[in-house]
Amino acid sequence: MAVLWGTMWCMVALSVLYLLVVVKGPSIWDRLLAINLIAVKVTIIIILFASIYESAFLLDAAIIYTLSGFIGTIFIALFFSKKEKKQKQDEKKEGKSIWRVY
Amino acid sequence: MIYAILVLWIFLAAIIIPERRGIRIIIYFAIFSLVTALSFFLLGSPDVAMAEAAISTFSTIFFVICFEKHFRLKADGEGDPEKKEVSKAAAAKKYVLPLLLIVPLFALFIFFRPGPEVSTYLKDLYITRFAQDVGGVNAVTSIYLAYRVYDTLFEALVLVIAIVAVSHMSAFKEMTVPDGEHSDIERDGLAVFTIRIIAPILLLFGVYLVMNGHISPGGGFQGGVAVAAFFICRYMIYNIYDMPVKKIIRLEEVLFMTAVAIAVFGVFLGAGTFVPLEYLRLYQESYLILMNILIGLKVACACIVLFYRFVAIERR
Amino acid sequence: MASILEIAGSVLIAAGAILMVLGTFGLLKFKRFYPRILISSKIDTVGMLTLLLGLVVRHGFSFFSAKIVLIIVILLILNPLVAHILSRSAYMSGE
Amino acid sequence: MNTGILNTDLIELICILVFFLGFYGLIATTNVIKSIVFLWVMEMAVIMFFLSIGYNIGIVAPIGTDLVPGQVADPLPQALMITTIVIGLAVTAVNITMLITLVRKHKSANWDILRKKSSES
Repeated sequence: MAVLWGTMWCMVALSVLYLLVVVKGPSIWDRLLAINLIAVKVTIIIILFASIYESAFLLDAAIIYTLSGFIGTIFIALFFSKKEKKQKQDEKKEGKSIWRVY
Repeated sequence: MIYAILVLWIFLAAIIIPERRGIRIIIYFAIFSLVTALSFFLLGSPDVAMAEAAISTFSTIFFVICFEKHFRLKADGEGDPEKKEVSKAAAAKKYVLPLLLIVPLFALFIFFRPGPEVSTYLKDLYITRFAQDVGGVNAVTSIYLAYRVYDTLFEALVLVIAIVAVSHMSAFKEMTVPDGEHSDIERDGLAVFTIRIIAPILLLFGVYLVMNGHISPGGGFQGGVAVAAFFICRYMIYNIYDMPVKKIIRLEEVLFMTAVAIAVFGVFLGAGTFVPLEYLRLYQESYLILMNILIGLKVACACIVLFYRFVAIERR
Repeated sequence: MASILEIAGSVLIAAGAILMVLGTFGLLKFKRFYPRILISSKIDTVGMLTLLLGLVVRHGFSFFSAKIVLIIVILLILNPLVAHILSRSAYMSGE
Repeated sequence: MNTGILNTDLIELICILVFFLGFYGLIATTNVIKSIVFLWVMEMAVIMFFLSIGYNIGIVAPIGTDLVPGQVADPLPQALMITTIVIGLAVTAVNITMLITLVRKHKSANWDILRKKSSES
């Protein structure tokens, strides 16, 4: 039991470290990567919690986390790749850097 | 444990306030939804956590589409806007004046918050009696399908009204488009192959949540949103422009009317009054499963229509 | 008192947690995106797999373990997918 | 720490704090999209407040055949909050549609510019 609680606290600490990457990360892709890492950590916390209380039905929440979490990440990635590409083309065309709102 | 997560939660809510760049707001919002769902789970309510985890996907996608639209329109609207220098007095007026309003309100709320004595009469009643009154194992599903079924029905009505409002507020009047933007990973063979494996699992899991709502966490709302998330996967690898949207809206209205009829029928034919005792269990279980399926299909239809509206029509 | 399965499971869980911590150290040490995505696969796949296999060993042959195996399969499919799409989008946008 | 009073109290304070953080963000920002994000934040704080009523360390989900009222979470707020979350999605969708229509018309999502332009026309 102590191992499970210790691993849970370890996961929380790791999430805080990934949050540092989200806040500081130089490019937007580092941030998206850190979102994915935090999602997996949250899933593992839920699984450990269900394991401590010995209840199999709590694992349904973990499954829906894994299944629906990736859709948001992929959507943000697609949107941002298109946007970055367009901005780079515009900068090349005009020969100067455009003011970046995003 | 819960306090560590809640401190993280406060930090994530506070970090959005000074942020000016849209994509970072979306990213912080996504993590905020994740942490919120985790703390719901740790507070002992997996049903709400599942609903939040599934629905935050949809709201994230809506925000992404909103930012994309804003970016494009602004790009061809104003040329290159200069970052305006605001004077110190204007900034102080903008940031300090709300603070002067907020802090007294906050103090009032802290001062007059309800005391620690919480009445547990209703909780004890529901927990001890729901198994024989309604049947089922999941107390939450039993409450929102039997004791509080009219709340649930009005919530379903709100979704219908939301679809009407969305199509009324929009700049476009048409409900369907023949073709539009496709997603980028359609030509990426590896991703298409993998999502083809995942998407049926998602659909199957949504159906499992709906059908098993009365004996495990889940139910109509969560399962319906998971079924609707299947159609996001379909958009990513194929397209959604061949979907019969008008038929889906019609189906949603019919499902809503059926749910209302069954709820009224269930109230007037109350369990145990007319049904013989040996069939009571069967009656209760079939009522729960039927209502879950109806509400799940209804929520799935509503989410699909909203997603179609945003991706196909508002995005043009 | 504790059975041999429980001890083996605990050892596997601790190993998975240690692998994750080491991977996070690497993630914080590298500053560019492509090395980071290389490291992140170690955290997400190797560490996660060891940890969840430890849980399976700990619980023995039961319904709980079957569900964890389902989660392992889903995560094994999904994590490389997300890494692939992220690196592809980064490459296409000229990172 | 197992008295139940202190635990509930602290989570309540945290929820009120986050609610007012969201409220401050809602009225202090110039970006309409950010305002809608903070509307969602406020809603989550309200939901957390309702779910934390009667919270105790070691409480479990109200699922099972033989439940003891002292050891499980309160199921009534949970049943109401599920509907609240779905209503939040509907509210967000309607808000974003209105905003996109406005942005289409005025080419901006700034509160000040939108106010000026809509008072002119």
